[in-house]
Amino acid sequence: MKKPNVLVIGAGLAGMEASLILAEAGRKVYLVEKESLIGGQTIKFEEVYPNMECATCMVAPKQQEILQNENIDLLLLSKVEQVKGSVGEFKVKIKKKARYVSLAKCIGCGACYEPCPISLENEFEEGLSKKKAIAVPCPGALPNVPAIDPESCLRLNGKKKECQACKEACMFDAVDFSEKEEILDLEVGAILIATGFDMFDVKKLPQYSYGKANNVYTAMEFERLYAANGPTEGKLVLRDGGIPKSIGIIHCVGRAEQGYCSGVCCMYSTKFSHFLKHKIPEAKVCEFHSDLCIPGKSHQKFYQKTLNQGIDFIRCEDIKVEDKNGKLQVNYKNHNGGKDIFKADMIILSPAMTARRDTESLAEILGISQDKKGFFSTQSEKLSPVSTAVDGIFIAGCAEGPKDIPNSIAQAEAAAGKILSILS
Amino acid sequence: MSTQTESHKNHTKGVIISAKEGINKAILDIFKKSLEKKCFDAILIPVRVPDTESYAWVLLKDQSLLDEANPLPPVMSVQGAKALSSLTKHGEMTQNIAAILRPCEIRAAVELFKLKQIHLDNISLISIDCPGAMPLSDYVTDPEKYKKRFKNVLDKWGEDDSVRPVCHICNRFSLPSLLPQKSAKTSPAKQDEPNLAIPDLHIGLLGGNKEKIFLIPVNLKGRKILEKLEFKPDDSLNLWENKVNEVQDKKEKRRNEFNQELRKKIEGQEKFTAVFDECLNCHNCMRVCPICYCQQCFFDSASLNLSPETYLSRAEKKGALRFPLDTLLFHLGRMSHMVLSCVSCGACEDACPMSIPVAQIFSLVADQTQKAFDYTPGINKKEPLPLQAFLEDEFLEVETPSEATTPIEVN
Amino acid sequence: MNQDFKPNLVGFLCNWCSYAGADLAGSSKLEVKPYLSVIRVMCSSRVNSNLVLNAFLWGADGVLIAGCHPGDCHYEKGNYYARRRFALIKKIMETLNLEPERLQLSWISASEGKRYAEVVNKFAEDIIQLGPNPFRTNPDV
Amino acid sequence: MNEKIGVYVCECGPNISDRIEIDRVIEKISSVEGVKVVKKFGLLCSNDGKKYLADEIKKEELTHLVVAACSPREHEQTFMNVCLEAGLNPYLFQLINIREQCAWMISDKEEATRMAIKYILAGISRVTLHRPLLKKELDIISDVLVIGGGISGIEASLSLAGKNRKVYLVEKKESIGGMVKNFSALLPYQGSNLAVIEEKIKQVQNNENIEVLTSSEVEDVLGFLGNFEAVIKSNGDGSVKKEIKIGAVVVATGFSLFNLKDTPQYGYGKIENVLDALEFEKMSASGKILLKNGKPPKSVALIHCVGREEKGYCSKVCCLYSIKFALHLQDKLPVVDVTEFYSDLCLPEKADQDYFEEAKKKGIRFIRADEFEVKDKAGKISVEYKVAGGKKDSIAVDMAILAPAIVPSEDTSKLAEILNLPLDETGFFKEVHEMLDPISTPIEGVYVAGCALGPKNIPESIIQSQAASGKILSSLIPGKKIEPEVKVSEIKEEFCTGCQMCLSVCFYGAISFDEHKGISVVNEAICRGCGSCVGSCPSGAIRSKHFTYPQLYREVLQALR
Repeated sequence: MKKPNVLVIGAGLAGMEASLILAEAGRKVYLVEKESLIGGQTIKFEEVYPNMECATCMVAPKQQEILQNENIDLLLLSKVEQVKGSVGEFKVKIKKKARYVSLAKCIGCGACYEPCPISLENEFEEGLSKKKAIAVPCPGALPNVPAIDPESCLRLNGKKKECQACKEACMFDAVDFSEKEEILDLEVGAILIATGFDMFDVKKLPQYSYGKANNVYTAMEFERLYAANGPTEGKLVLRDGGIPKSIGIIHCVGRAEQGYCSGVCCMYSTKFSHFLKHKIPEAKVCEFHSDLCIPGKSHQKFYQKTLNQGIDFIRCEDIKVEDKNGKLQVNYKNHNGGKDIFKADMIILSPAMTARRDTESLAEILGISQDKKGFFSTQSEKLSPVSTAVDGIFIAGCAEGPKDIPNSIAQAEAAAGKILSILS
Repeated sequence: MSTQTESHKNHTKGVIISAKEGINKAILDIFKKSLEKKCFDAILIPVRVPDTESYAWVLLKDQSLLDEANPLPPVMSVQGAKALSSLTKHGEMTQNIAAILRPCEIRAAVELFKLKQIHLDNISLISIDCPGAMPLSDYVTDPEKYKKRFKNVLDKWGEDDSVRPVCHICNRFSLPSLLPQKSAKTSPAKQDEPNLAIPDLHIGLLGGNKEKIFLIPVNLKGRKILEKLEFKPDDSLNLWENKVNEVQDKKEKRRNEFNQELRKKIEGQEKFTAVFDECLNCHNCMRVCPICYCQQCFFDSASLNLSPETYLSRAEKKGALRFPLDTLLFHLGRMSHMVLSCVSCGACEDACPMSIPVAQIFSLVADQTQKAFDYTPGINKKEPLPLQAFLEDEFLEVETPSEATTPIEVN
Repeated sequence: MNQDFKPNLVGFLCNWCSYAGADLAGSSKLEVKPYLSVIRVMCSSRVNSNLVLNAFLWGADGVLIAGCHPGDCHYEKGNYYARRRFALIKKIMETLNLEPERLQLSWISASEGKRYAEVVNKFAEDIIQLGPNPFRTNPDV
Repeated sequence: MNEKIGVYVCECGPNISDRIEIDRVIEKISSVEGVKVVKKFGLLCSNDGKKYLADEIKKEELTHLVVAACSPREHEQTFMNVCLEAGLNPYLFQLINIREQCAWMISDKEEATRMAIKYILAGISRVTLHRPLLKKELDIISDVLVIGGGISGIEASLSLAGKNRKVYLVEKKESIGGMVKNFSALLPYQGSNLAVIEEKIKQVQNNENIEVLTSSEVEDVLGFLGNFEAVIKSNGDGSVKKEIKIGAVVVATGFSLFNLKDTPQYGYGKIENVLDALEFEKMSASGKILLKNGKPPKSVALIHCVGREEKGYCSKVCCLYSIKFALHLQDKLPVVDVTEFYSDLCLPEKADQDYFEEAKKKGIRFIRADEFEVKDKAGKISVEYKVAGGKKDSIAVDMAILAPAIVPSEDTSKLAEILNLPLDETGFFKEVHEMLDPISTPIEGVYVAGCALGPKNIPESIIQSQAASGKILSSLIPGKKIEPEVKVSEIKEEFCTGCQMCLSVCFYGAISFDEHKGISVVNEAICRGCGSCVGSCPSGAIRSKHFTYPQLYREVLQALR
């Protein structure tokens, strides 16, 4: 009997883990990723708590496996357009955008970047650096093959039809402007949603002065700021070029608005302090939190360790960040109701994890429901936490709600397990 | 030193035995009695080889043969731990054996135990205050002379420098240095429990100025043995204790000075090479070393099996190449393999036909490396060997810092 | 100091972190001094005194051991053992004053291409300052 | 020497050819003994390139292949596959990294070329020492042993059992169901009613592929992924012993509660109507929430985080089940005043906070406090506490319910010894990798799920069980063989002295000691080939295939040319 194939949506940590397990079991896996690279959010992190391991080192071997495994058909720059049928016989339409660079021919030498006349904001780097219209998002990105951004490429957006600087620079004839977007029709037995999360848009909360004050950063921006393969190669320099001596880290940004605790912010904020104190010993680091949510057997230990490094943890509310002509100031109400201030030259905001913006459209396509927080909803009340109301469609990772890495991995493995058992 | 006396105050009472007819006699009488009383079924002890001046380890069952035995011979012909290992490597003793060993031999035995080269079950280890041994090479030239001289060694405890240099600077010649100590990085295995103590009994000679000897029960087993021998271990042993401390302090001091001098003599590539210039690559040092337990030494260049061509190219680069090869590789390699367990027993130096101060050098390196690993070989059976264990935050200094690890200066 | 002295450096790099870091240095086109010969091992714990001493006595002007940062080992604990083994060799060399500076241990992660370049270049400079390994020309070894 | 070594230099377009004088390299190499051909090619990893290589291997009848191109991390596998196609053992091949290591790192062409030559010479002298390695295939047993009959064990058994996979479910107690059986209810969004669990228990009992062994304990487990042997002791009836063969093991031994005797200040065991969470679950499950005197409580205090400080971690679930208790009390009792005392509210999941808000709306009082003293004041319970800011305060209640920390179940350490698994400093089982591999252990094929790994809620436990099933279902497919790593360690018996250094440094338990021969033995099915044992062996009795001393020495010697 022919084993049905599986569609995995999202090539982040959860999607990769599930794909590898399914592939090992001999299943054909279509791994759909909307970006031009794999690895999801995790590869943006320099270190992960609580053991401060290098995320790249952790994930790179898995990425390599994904790229080399014959059972895994990796579809980059792709989106699920339509899903019909039912468990065992889903019919799926995938729209695969053109990359304009051949994965087969390109060897990732990067000769094409430099001659490209266009540079644009690098979203992967949270806009902290620019990239060319043809580029990989960061050094070490996998697959190590650039993609052309059709909106900004002069040739593709028609502003300068004759431009082919990159094509000329490429010795492998890997650049192909004629490449067209494709529609793929797949037949799969089961579908796994592993589309991950977005971060709460802190611009919605003017009280934190994000975007107005220069040195207010989001957590993701800071992750890239201290990544060795990031825009500053791990150097801690502020937008204004200075080195921070007094840093405030603000928890629960957007918690009230979202109506839930994201479960990971306390820990990654603590990770930031730990790193800052190590990097700039004389720096003053202060964490502003409401309830400390540090579940799990090893997390409090890490918190204690960081606390002992001389970090201030302040329980407070009504936090406001002001830009007093260049100098930042945190105003807050302390636990016995008194007003207090903290002067800082850098502020890091730890925003809530939210459902991806495209959750609704995907939910519609898949015919499954969202919970009231906007995430995909599972059959948790039936004690089947990775299954959806639709037979054969499963969810793993932060698509189902905020989660840390091990829980995402476990969910991915669980979903793979369910798929293997229903399709065997 | 102070901590040592501390830890061993709990059990410093013992038996004072008169030695009017000489120390040997006194000790041997105890062993005879212990065989009669069936404390032990046999005794492992050095015995003079008939009609020669050399000594061999003998497993004695017949007490009459004890008369030829010598618990403290003037030379160390074979390291006791090696004898014990050949006796028990392949299985535990089925009968009760007593082995009388010098402190360095006991410690070597414990290291071999950790290296699974020795079984200590049913074996009572009995340590003895050790004044040191005569250099084998000297002794064989004129045994009589050196036996006499050895008497002087016993009189002027620690002062007569005719003993082997490593003995002359030995700071682990008595019981206190055999007892587990509280350690800086106290790992559970390093707790100071008297019953972790290795020797069951200790024979104290210091402070008895040859008229009496001291029998000291070190742990429960030791006490039981004394009971069987109908000894009451309640004499106070201040005499012995004070003398031990006195000699100890002297020797510590001497050891430091000596090692500083030695270091000057051998340090640096040039001097170090020169020291081993005379090495014949006979590898005797390795063969007699109690800690070198390998069937074949990795540094018998055989294991490198390089092609002649590579030697030619080396000769080409250097202009010349000395054979037999890899002398330094052998010594440094052997050092890197055993020095953390080295007990400075001096067997290697005794065995060197070219009298290279190999024991002195190894002992010096042993001091430094063992300090770095906070490890004293041969004291605690439960403590893992340094290369079997690790701590997550240690030796941070050995990693060469670089930008990523060094904090940035804020002006 | 001899200006045109080109040191022979041997580098044992673990496959998972440090070798990847080296690759990243390359693909980022960072300038690295051309003296280090990289030898790939699966884990820094494969390296021991047998390898290091041979390299050193055969005339290597410097030996670099690089592995995953403590806690990151692909094999969980390997680099902790590697560190102890290295510490022992280093201590021996220090005690005998056999130019311990010629031995170096560095933790380099897969994302630290820049750091790889730094480490290797710094090491090369230090060794050039130090001059050739005397054992190079010592017929006794 | 009758090798026929083929050396192929990849130009990698301009990437190598622009920065290295390939022709000089070729000239230098061709004279080397054993080298039959030296050629360059535009792009060897391209399809043309691969075909070209394969043809060359056949045409030139090469015995060894050296490719000088990019990093092994890029294309080692690619070229190994080429070797396979061309009928050359892929381990008789060496990839030399002259792109990342030379061309891209060294701007001076002269120097880059010099280093490239070094590397290639090293590769050639190394490759001649390579031995052909063959992939082994091992038959597997697909049956599974599940230890622990709680919700995790039940879930694992159900998702694993199938027509060609039998599951042995071993439970210490006389019936399965575990802790959950005592619960009055579950959180609404975590499996609203207990019927779901009773249903699962029934399914287990009715599944002919699941053999439930109650009043039983695991006595011994030996082996490796696909081939374990276990001894089960059924001490219910005069300790009968049963030997089973299984391919994998799932440990789901659950948790127990922090011993409240260690925190006397809470008055547990001394003061009437001071209960622990489990006692209250039972009480409310029985439907009779009554004080010792038979009357319903009018005021109840719920105290969180009991033992948290002692254990040093947050147990995650206490806040939520305490809220559950509060709502339950309100629901079941006509008039009751409920106060929750907490240190930090831990509501980490998306629906948790709503649940908390609901409780607040319904008038449950929440007080952040610490330094509790629970005292008996004239038949009433007085809870004294300190609020933030240091102010002392107290209330009098009829009943106090303590939420003790979740701790490892009693026989965790015993089982750890039997299975040779590590525990972490909290006493729970230790994951092989806390982040990336949260349910695996150093012993491949042995997995841990649920609270045996640490505090967890029910959905999480179920997820972990399904995760373990996922790993097993994908690695142990009935009839399929497994292929262990080939670049493993092997021990030369004649050199091994039995010091067992290697045992102590092997993280995966791949090395065992053969008492009879007095030597160490490597189990190639377990070994991952890190070589730590090789590094630890003073006698050089262990060699790591493909990374042997002679092979590495060759590389060193070339480096020193």
